[in-house]
Amino acid sequence: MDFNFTEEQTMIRDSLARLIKDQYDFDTRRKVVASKEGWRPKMWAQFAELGLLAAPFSEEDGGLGGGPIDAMVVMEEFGKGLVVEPFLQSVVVGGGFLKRGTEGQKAEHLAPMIAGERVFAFAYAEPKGRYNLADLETTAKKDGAGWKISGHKAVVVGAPWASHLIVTARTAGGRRDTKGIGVFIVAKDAKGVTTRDYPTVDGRRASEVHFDNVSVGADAAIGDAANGLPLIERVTDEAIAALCAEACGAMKVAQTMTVEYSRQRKQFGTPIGKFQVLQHKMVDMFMEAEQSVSMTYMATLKLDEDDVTRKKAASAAKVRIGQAGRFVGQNAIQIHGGMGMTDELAIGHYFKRLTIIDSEFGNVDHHLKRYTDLSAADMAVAAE
Amino acid sequence: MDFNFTEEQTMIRDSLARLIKDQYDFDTRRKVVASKEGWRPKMWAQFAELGLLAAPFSEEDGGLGGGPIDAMVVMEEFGKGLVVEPFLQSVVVGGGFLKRGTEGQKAEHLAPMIAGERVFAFAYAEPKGRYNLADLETTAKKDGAGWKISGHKAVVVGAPWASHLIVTARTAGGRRDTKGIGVFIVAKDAKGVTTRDYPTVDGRRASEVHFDNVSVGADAAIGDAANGLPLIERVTDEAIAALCAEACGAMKVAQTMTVEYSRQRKQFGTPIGKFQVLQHKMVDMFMEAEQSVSMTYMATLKLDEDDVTRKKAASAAKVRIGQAGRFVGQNAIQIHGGMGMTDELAIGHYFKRLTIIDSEFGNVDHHLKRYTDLSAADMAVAAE
Amino acid sequence: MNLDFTPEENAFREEVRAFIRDNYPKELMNMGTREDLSREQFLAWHKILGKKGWSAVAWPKKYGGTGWTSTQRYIWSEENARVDALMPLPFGVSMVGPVIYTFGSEEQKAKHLPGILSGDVWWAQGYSEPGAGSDLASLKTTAVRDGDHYVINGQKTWTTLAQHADWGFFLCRTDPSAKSQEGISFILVNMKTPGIEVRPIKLIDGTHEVNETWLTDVRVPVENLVGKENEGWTYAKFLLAHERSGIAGVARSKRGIERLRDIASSETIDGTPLILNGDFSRKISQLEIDLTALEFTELRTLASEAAGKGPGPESSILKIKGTEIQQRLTELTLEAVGNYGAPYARGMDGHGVNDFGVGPEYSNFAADTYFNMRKTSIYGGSNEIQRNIITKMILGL
Amino acid sequence: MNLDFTPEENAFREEVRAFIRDNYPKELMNMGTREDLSREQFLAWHKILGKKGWSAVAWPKKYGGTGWTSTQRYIWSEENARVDALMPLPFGVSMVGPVIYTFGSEEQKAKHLPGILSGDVWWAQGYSEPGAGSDLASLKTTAVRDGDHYVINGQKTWTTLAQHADWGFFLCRTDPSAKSQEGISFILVNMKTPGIEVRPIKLIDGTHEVNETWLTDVRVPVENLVGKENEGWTYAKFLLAHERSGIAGVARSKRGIERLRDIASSETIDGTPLILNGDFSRKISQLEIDLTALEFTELRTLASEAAGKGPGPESSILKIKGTEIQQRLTELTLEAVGNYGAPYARGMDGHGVNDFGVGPEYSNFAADTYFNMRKTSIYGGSNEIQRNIITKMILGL
Repeated sequence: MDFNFTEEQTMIRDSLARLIKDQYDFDTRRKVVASKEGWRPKMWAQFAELGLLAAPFSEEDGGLGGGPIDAMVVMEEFGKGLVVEPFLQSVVVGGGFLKRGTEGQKAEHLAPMIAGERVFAFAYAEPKGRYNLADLETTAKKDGAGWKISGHKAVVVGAPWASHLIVTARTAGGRRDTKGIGVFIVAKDAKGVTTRDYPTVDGRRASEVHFDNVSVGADAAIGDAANGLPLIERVTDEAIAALCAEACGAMKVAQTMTVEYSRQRKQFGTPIGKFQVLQHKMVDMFMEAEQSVSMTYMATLKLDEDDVTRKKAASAAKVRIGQAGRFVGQNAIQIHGGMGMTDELAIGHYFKRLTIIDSEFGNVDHHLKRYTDLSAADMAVAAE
Repeated sequence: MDFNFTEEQTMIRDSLARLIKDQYDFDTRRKVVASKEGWRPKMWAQFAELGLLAAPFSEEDGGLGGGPIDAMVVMEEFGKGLVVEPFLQSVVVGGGFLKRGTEGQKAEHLAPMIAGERVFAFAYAEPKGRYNLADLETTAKKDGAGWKISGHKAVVVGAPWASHLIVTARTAGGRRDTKGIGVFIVAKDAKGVTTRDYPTVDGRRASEVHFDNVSVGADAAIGDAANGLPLIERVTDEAIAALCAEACGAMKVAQTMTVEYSRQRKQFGTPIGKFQVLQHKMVDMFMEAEQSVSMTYMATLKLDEDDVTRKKAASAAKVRIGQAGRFVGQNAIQIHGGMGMTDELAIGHYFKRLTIIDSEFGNVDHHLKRYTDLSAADMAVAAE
Repeated sequence: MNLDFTPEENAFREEVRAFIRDNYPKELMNMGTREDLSREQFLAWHKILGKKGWSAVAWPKKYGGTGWTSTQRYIWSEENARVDALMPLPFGVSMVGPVIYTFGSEEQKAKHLPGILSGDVWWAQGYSEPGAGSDLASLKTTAVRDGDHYVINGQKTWTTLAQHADWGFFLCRTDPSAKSQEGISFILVNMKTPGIEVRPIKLIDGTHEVNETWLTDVRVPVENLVGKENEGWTYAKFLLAHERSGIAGVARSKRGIERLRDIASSETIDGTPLILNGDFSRKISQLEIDLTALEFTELRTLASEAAGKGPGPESSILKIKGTEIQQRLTELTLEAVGNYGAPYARGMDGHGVNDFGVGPEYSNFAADTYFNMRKTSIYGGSNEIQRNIITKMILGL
Repeated sequence: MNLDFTPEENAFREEVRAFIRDNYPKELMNMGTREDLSREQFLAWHKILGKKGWSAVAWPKKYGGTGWTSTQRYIWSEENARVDALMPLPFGVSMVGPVIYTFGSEEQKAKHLPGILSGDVWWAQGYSEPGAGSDLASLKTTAVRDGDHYVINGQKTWTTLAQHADWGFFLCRTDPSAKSQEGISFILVNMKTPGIEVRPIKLIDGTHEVNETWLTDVRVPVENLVGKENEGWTYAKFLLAHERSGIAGVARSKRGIERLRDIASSETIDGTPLILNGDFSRKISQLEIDLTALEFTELRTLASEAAGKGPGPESSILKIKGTEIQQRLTELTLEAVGNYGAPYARGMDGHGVNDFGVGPEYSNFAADTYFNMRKTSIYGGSNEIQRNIITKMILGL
């Protein structure tokens, strides 16, 4: 057992932290978020230059030979800086699918993604599907060698910035069947793709994406178009681990910011950090953040174990971090008092990001149920 | 709307409080609980003399013309004094069934119960039935004009002190059917009744009761032997309201005892009641107790409304009070520190009683589900 | 003890229900938790009630109030909650009004009460200052006597909706040598007076609900002093206790639970309505049970108030539990809408409901409302302060 | 970063698993949370381990410990938890032992360490005093030098299982003029010395687990002083940090969850196993998830300790979360057994398991264990004290 980072990972972390400190201070972020674009393509280019986008990929795939731990390191720093650029969407999810694609797909998509030239977003959720990855009304119908895709994908985070979308669609079977699901690469400028772009409450951009008989070639399908759910679940669990790392970064900052604020802010002539009730709340915030880090390590380190172990680990982490994020966020605001409610302080933005993280890729209830169902299946197997 | 007690109710409360203060102090209770009998029949006679056992019955039934509010008043004082005598079992439950019986049953059973000469216990739970009142393996088979009862009733509280049992049994249908359930009066000395008596962790006595082809007459059946569940539910809801009142009494004492202790007990040279964290915990205990009182009033005042309203009210109260009792009990011990763990202080005994109250007549989970199911049924009706 | 309404009370309910049905502006139904409305929208119902004589339900009749019993007021708030009515704002009717008719001069009563009742005059609250928050006694704004005027200098914050205000009531230090809670006065200020600047504070939900108010050499006639100089703290405490007593928000939360049930009936999870999902429906049940406990605690408090006791420290319980429930309600609502909690309605063009066409209409402000409601455990004396009050006043520690 | 065990570690696991399987007393399996066992039962496994050289897993090799790495110790506790083994009591091995080999004289090491290792000598802890609790520095027991002896007078409380003790370690005030935490000494006392009286304290679960210990003119040779006179506070703090580090109890709680799952598989609700009930199974899941978080927090702590840092304030987290989980586990177990939580096993004749024939065997001590485990958030420095420690040492407030 080993909980140390490699030298490369430490280097990535330190140089990214420096970059964010220099070029991603809170005021700059506010301006970017309020801008027409909502992100900085130049920042993305810098991330690429720094090797971040290559970090979690093997050398054969054009990466730096890292893996999920490297993604974790990046995402934690993103969380600390409230970075909005789509590392999760393009690198973790997009890259996660592409690295399991054909050599042709890697050459066409993965290499430019790593170079920062192509940006991916993940169009999986649907208006009525909630958090069930298999609850799909979007269809992909065989059309000669290729496919025709139709449907409506909801809240596709990062889509306004993306050149390409990874789209899940039903190729066979009924709605919510676990079989008959495919994964497709679709260029956003393909004929029949329309998007309605909008900001999200946590400072990012997303789109409603409509596919109207969008034609793609045979090479657009990643993996088994008749049984893509296992791959989708795997990549989604990787995304969950990365998202948990982002939450850890955000929680750590929210917690230390709150302690700092409590040191300076006086009430009744005393710094509020001297009030025992607030002290113990901040201790609880600290413990929640620490346990979230533990869970993120756990889930990340178990990504390559068998399916059930991986799924349980990811769900356990998402549950714990959803709860911790809510606790840390709400109490950070409470201890900041009225100031915590203002747009001008950073703390409210950490709170908002932590709130939305819980709903991404399934909330606490969803993952508590998933964990429980998997445990029951486990027990049934053990009992046989 | 009126939240005042009548003069009679105030008188009952005051004289009962005085009696408990004089003859039911904590040391006396400990001795009684540790004695061979485990209760004081003489105390019971005094309760009868005081009119407590008659209080909740109409004058036609030989009572004092009161109702559930009077039972509530008595039970709250019982809770304050940790009184073990079976008012709930004999008066609220026994009397609750009997007053809905025939005139003959009232004459034979209710009058001597009110006089304190007959004592009833409620044999309803079964080893595998958990909190489902209809989950019965005990059977009552037609035998001429009468019945033959067989089965095993679990944790029949007060049975060692009872002369008679109220027994629920299946007269038709399968296990857990809601129809086909009867309610029977069985003398404890009837042939075929065997009991295994034991103490409970909260200082009372209970029995495992086995019925082996016990013969009873036709007049043993209360109400409709083919469809007794509605009556059982009604009386059980009355018992729940009374039990909630007992819990309120226990919580109030536990809460004020804890405040008192925190005033006297010093740590680091300061009374621990000066530590803000403990202050706020005690505030929360106070609020829990207050809300429990509110819920007890609510449930008691709604006992005579329609079935769904009554059931929802009883379940809501039981949920809230189960949670409050746990919170108050656990924190009372925590704030008392090591002393709270000792048998010699009263506080631990309040904690134990509050713990067991949650499991009587269905715990928090059971009643939260019951409430939810009833709400769903309500909504379905409203939607029609 | 009983829960029965008298025939008169039942008739009263019919009367107010009919009045609301016939008079409440249709276009303002179910907007009760929105904070970014126009002045006209905010005042519409208030003005209608003012004409009817129902705008000040807790005031004595002699000052233009309804003189209703606590049961009537309970019925009134229940009936308004049925349409999620935009009730009269608290600053005039619930806050400064009772201070004026209790402690003010006859001239002040004659001048100010009619505008409060009619809804023609919008009031702002000038209590909090930067760096003070729940600790009102530390305030720094000064009012210095200069002939027939006070000259006020200082800065107030969290002046809710002061962008619309005609008048404000301000706590100012008139005796700088006095101890923290003494030497404070309660002064009425025309917001159009030169030297007042109201600057918006943007909140995390994107609304402009509160402001900073800067006062620079603001000259106010001495007759605008309420009660006695240097005794403003007494009036301030009186006001705060009144403010807390309405804060439980039971009727509104009941309506909120109904709305949540509607949402959970529309949303699906694995093809079945969310409301039929055990986890979620039990969370609603728990919330409703907690609300019932609060409701009956409030009813008991009202009964003891009706029996002659004024709003006491028990109102702190209502504040704590009421706000916890309101917060939990918005939290569950956000949870119910799933992925569509993320789109930021206020960040898009236009501010009407769902004019941006993303997700079901009920999802549009779910996140913003959740964010906004975090304020409730902070303002009006934070919930920590309320617990301190109970510690002292009830537990006696 | 990785979670892999080395081949050596896997071999180690096989070795200890086999040793436990072959040597752990069968009649003591699954008794790990019972508190009313005989001296022989308590010591049985300790003595077997003593012979094997495995009784002191955290001690350095040179003092007779195993010298195992933190990973080996982790494996060791996991394997013991599989049979819910009655581990060596902490008073000798985890508490006084490390103090003696770190601060004691060569004579003290030679005299006391062997008996601690072998399990032949039972130690008692004399820290707490009536009215002191978590505030150890306020202690009043005095040790007055009289020639070659200290004469000890005072009263200790919560001396766990002192009814069996051969030796005790006591904190005594040797300089009455010193400030609260100074002037305290750490003294070893033979419990057979005249003037010592051990009186049982009955706990709410009916057990006799703790005692009051009265010391009246107890004469103890000066060579029983550990380290320097008046510096006992240093050793006491050292001991407390060591005590906390084992307190997470992860392996034991894992076993407890397994046992809870077994119980919930036997119990039925409306005819189906309780374990298939959504509400209950999700509570188990939540507990298991919280335990996983604790486990990985402990692993991270162990890793940083292995990297050279001693047990620091992080151990307070393990104490708080570990005890919360243990308490929640017993709470859920009591909930699982339903009506059969009420019968009071210890109140009946005889103390064997289920010799009173009421309810399933697993229900017999469910309530008592729940009651008993409330102590865990009180002892070893209450969880409030632990939060104070984190406030100071980590948050720096």
